[in-house]
Amino acid sequence: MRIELSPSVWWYALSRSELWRSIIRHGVTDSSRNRSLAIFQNFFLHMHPVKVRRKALEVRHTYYLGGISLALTAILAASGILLMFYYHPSVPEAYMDMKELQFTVDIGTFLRNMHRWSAHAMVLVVFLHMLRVFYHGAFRPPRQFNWVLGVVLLTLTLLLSYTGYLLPWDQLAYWAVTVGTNMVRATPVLGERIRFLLLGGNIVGANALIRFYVLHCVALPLLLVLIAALHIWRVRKDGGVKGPLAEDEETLEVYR
Amino acid sequence: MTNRLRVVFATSSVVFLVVLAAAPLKNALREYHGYQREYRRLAAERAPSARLARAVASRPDRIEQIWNPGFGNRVDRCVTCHQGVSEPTLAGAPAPFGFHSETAHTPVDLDQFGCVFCHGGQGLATTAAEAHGLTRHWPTPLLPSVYLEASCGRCHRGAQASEAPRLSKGRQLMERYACYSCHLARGYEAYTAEAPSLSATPLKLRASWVRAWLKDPKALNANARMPRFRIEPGETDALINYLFSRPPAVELASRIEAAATEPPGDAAKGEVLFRESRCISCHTVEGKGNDSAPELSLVGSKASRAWLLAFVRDPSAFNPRTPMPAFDFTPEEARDIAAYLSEELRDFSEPAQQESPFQPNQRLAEEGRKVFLKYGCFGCHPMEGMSGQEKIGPELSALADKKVSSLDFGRRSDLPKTLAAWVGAKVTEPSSFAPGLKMPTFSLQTEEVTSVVTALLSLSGEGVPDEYQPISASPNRVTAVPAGDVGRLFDRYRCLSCHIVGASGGDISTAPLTFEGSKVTRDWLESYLLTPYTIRGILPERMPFFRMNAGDAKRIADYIADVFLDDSIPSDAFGGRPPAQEEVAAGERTYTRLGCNSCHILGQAGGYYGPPLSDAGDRLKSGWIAYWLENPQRWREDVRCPNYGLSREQIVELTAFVSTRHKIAADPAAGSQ
Amino acid sequence: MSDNGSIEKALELQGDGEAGDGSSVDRRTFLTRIGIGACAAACGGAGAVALDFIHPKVLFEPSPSFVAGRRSLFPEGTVFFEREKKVYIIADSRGVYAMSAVCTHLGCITRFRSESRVIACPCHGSVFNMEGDVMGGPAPRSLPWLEVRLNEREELVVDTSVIIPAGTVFKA
Amino acid sequence: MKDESLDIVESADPMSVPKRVALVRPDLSLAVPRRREEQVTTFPHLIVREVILLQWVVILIALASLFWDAPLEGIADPLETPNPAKAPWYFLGLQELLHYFPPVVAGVLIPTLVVIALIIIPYARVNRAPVALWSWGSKRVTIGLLSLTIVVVPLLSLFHCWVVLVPTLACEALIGLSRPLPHPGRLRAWLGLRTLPQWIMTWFVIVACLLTIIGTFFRGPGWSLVWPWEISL
Repeated sequence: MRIELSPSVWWYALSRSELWRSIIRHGVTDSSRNRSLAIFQNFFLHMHPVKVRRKALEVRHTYYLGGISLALTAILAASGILLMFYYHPSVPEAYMDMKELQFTVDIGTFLRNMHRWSAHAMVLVVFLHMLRVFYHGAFRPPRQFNWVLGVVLLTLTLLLSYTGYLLPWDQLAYWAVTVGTNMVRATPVLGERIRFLLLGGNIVGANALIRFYVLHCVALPLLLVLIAALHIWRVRKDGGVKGPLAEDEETLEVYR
Repeated sequence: MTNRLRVVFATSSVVFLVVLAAAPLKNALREYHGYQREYRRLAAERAPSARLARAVASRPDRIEQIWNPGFGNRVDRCVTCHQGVSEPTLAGAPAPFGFHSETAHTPVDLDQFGCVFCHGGQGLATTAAEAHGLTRHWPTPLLPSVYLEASCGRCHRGAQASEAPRLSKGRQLMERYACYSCHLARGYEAYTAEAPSLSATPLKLRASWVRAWLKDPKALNANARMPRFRIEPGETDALINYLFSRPPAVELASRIEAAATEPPGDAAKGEVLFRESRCISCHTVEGKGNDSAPELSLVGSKASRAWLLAFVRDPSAFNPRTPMPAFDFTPEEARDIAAYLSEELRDFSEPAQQESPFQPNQRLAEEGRKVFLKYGCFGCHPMEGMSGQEKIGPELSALADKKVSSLDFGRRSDLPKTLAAWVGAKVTEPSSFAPGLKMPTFSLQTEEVTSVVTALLSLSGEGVPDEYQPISASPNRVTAVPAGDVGRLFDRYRCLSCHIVGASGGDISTAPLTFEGSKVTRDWLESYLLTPYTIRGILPERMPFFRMNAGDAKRIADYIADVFLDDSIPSDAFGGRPPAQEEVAAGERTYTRLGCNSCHILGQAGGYYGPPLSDAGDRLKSGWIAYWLENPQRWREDVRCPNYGLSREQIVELTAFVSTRHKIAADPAAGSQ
Repeated sequence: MSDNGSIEKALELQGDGEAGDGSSVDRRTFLTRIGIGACAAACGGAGAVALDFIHPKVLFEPSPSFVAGRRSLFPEGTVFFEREKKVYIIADSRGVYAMSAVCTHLGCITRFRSESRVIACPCHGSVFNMEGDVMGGPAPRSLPWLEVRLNEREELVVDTSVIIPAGTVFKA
Repeated sequence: MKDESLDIVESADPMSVPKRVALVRPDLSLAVPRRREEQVTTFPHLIVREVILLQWVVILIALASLFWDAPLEGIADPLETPNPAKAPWYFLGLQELLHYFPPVVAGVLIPTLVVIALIIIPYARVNRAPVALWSWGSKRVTIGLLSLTIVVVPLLSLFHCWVVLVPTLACEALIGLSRPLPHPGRLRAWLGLRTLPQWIMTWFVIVACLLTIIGTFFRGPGWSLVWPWEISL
C-alpha cells in the first residue's frame, strides 16, 4: 500500500512513539485545550499568554520592533558563538584572526558580516522600539517598570556594541575606543578611575582587549539575557503589548 | 486570512532556505579553487611520469601556506595559487603557475623566507587583489619588480650586496651624491662627504665661476656631484660674499701664496707627466677617463694656478679626506703639471685676462652665512664653526616602513599613492612637491633613479632573526685597514681610494688587496710599486705612477706579502716540489685546447681581455693560479674567465705551465714559446 | 489519543472554514509542508554549515606526517631515530616500518639500545623488542606501528596520525 | 468620547493590574462602556508570525552580509591617528556635542541627564496622564515658551551650537503654532493634542538624529565640515 510509505504515516508513527511523547506531552490538534497546552508546557513559549488579542497581531500595533530586536539578539548570539571559535583576545592575534576569518575560514566573512550588521541594526531597532513605546504611551502605569527595564536594555545594547567594536583590533576599533574612553575621562572625580578600570591601564592595549572581550562575550550578554527575559515576562504580566493610543485616550479628562 | 498567512509562511521559508544556502555557495566559489584546478591540469600535463601525473591530478583543493613561527610568525599563502614555484617542470608556465627563477634564496630557501618578505603584498590573503596588497588598508603592497632588490638590502646591509647589482649601484650613488650628508641613516652615522673644503676660496676660485657653478653645476661639469639647488639670485650674491669674505686658513694661504711667487712651468712637459701619472684613472679630461674624481677639462678656468700647484704638491693638506694620493713629484714636475692644468685645460672662449679680486661686502656676507646654513651647505663642505650642525633633511633609517598615509604628496596628485612612486618622484624632482622645498635636484638618469630608489626602499627598520642574518665575510681574511707606519703610507698614497681591503675601500681597481699577498710575489709587487705598468690594457683605470721612493715601496710590499693573506689559498700548488716537465707539457696542451690565448697574451700572441701571462711565473704565486682555476668566479661573480670544471690533475698541470712563464728567459720552457 | 494530531492539522486555524472545497485542504497541507520543510532544511543546513565552519581549514601546527627521505637512506639492519617526531624508522630484511618512540606506559621517550638491539624506556624500565612488543617492565601495550608510504617524489613518508597493525611492513 | 459620569482611577499598585476602578457618582448612570476585544490562541497565530519575522530578519541581514563586507582597516597602530578619529556611529552625536561643549558637559552631563530623563518618564507627575499641552491654558504655555527661548538662545549661541538651537526653535515654533481644541485647522488641532513629554521626546530625537548624521557624514579631517562624498577619500 502506498499510503504506508507516505511521510504523514511516518510522522504519525513518530508522534505517537513513547520517546516523542516523553518529550512533547501533548498534541496540537484543533482544540483550544491543546493549543493552550502547547504554550503552557513549552519552556520557550510559556512567556506568551495562551490567548492574545487579535488586534495585537497587527503590524501597526507594535511594528514587531521588540520581536525584531529579539531575532537580532538570536542572530548575534549564534554568529557570535561561532566567531569565538576562531578568536584569540590578544595582540596582535586578534587582528590576524580577522584575516583568517576573511581568507581561510569557510563562510568566515559572512558570519562576521552577519554579526556586525546585526549589531548595528540592533542599536537602531532598539532605539526605534523605545520611540514606538513612548509614542504609544506604553510606559504608563502599569508598565512603568518595564520602561525602565527597556532603558537598561538600551544601555546594555550600546555597551555590548561598543565593547565589541574593539575586538577586531584594527585602526577603526582602536581609535573609536580611544575616543570613547577619553569621553569617560571627563567625569568629575571618578572619570580617570573608571577609565583605568575599563581599560585595565592607561592606554588601549592588551589589557583593554581582554577586558572588552570578557565584557562583550560573558558579562554583558548574561546581564542582557537576564533582563530581556524579565522584560518579556513583564510584557505579559503587565497586560500584553500595548498598541497605539485609542482615539479618545489622551483627551479623557477623567484620567487626571 | 489564515490561508494568506500560510502562503506567507511557505514563501518566507523557501526564501529563508535559499538565502541561507547562498553563503556556503559563495564560499565554494572562491577564486583559488579555479587556480588550483588549472594548476593540476598544467602540472599533470608536464609531469614526467604517469604516476606523478595521477598523483598531482588527484590533489584536493586546499589552502596552502608557508608558515614561519621563527620569522615573525609569517604566514604566506601565495603558494595557494602560485603552486608551481618550486616545481622545475613548470618553468616557463603562464602566471601564476610558473617556477620561481633560481636565485641565492629561491627556491631552496622558500620554506625559510616565504614570499612576502621579498615581494611584499599580503601573505595571509587567498584572493588575488588582497594578496597583492593593492587594496585599501594594507600598508605594504607588492613591491614593483624593478625595486625587488630593495628586499635583499634589508638583510645585506653592506655597500656591496652580492647578486643585487641595482641595489649595490644605488648605495654607491647615495654615497657618491652624499645623501647621508643631509639625511641620517642607520649605518651611515659617521658618513662625511668628500666635497672640497671652502676654506681657501678667495685664493682658489673666481667669483664668476662660483656664480655659474651655483646656478647649475652640471652645466660646467657633466660629472659634477654637487646637485642643483634652487637658490634665489639675491641669495647667490650673499652666498658668494660670504664665501669670499672668509679668510683662508693661515697654513694654506702661506702655501698658495708661496706657490704664486714660483716661476711658471712648462705646459708641454706637464702634459707628458699628466699622462705618465695616469691621472685619468680617476679624473676625466675631454671625455676620457674615470668619473670618480672631479673633471679637469676646464679646471684652468676654475682654480688659480697657485692653488693647483699647492694642491698637487700635497692634496691632503687641503682636505684630509681627499682620495687623491700624494705623488712624489719634484718641484719642477709639479710646476709643469700646474702649468698644463691652468694653461691647456681651460675654457678658451673666455677672455684670458685676470679677473680683479672680489671685494666682499660684510653685510651681504652676513646674509650669506644664513643662506649657507639654510641650504645645509655645511653638510658636504666642511666649514669652521658649523661642525655640530644638525643634518637638515629627515632621517631615512626606516623609510621603507613609512605608511602611505603619512606621506605628503603635495602638488603631485599625478602619482599613484604608493611609497615607491613617492620616493621615485622625490629623487627625480624634489621641487615638484611644493614650492620652497630645500632638497636640490640631482639630475639622475632613469636607471640611476631606479637604483637609488631601490637602495632607499631597502632602508627598513624591520629586523630579521639572527639565524636569517647573512654570513659575514670569511673570517680568515684581513678585514682591518693597516695602522701605524704602513697605515700612514697607505694614507699618503691613498691606496684605499681604489683598492678594497676587507669591507672598506673603493672598487676602482679590480684587484682587492684583501688577499693580494696570497696572489702575487713580494718581489714583483715591489718592482710594480716603483714602476707600475699596464697589466690589462682593456681597463681604463690604471695604477698611478706615484714616483714612490724605494723605502716606501719595500715597506708596502713587505706588509702586503706578510699580512694580506687568505689562509684558504695555498702558497704553492706543488707542495714544495718543482713542477715536473711532463706536467708542464700536459698543461700546455690544456692551455691550447681551452683556447686561453683568445684572452691572454703569452709570448707574442693572444687576446687583450685577460691579463697577459708572459710573466705569470714572476708575478703570480702558483697556489693562487691553481686556486683561481678551481673557480674563477670565487671572489667576483662578474669575472669573465670561464669555469671549465677542470679536474685536480688538469689544474695542477695548467698551473705548472702558467707558473713557469717568466719574463727573464732563464727557464728553457719560456724560450720554447 | 486524540491529543496527538499532526502539526499540519493544528495549523488549520479556526475561523476560516469558508474555504470549504476539497482541494483547499490539500493546498493548506501543501503550504504548511513547504513552510515547515524549507524551514527545517534551512535549520539543518545552517547546522551543517556551522559544523563545517568550526572545522579549521589551515593549521598552525607541525604536520603529523613527515618526509623521512629516499628508500636508499634506510639500508637493511638500520634503526633510525627521528628525534623531533618521536618515531623509529626500522629497516630489516622484510622492508621498512615505522614505530612510535613514545612509551605506552607513561609517555616517556624510549631509546634504542644498539648493543642489545632492544628499545628501552629510561623512566620505568619498560623494554620492547624491535617489533615493538613488550619484553618487560610496566608498559601495558606494545609500541604502535605507524603508516609508511611513498609520496609523489618516491620518498618515504611517515604518518604519525595513522596507526597500522603491527607486522605491516612496507615493501618498496 | 467624553463621559462626565466616570472618574476612572489608574492604580499604581502593581498587584492590582491591569484592573481599573471606576468611581461612579451616585447621581449618574451605572453603565460603564467596556471594550470587548476579539482574542485568538497564541499558537499558532502569534507563533507562526514570530517564526516568519525571525526568518525575514535573518534573510535581510544575510542579504546585507552577502553584498557588503564589514569594514576592517589596518592593524591598530597607537602611533598613527586616523584623521578624523571617530567613535562608533551611535556615539557620534555625543562626539559632535564635544565639538561645542566642554567634555564634562558633553561627555558626562548630557548622557547622564538623558538616561535619568528616560528613566523618570513614567514616574514624573507631568506624565502620569496624557495631558495635551494646551489644556494648561494658553497663557502658561506662552510664558513657558518665552522663558525657554530667553534661556536657550544665548546659552547655545555662546557655544555656537546652531545644530541644537535651530531644531529647538523649530519645536517651539510648532508648539506656538498649535492651538487648543476645538480648532478648525486639522494640523494645528493635531499639534494641540501633543503632550509635553511628547514634545520633549520629539525634540530630543530630532537633535540626536541631526547630531549623529552630521557627525557621521559631514565631519572630515580635524572635525571640519565636509560633504559626505569627500569623507571616504
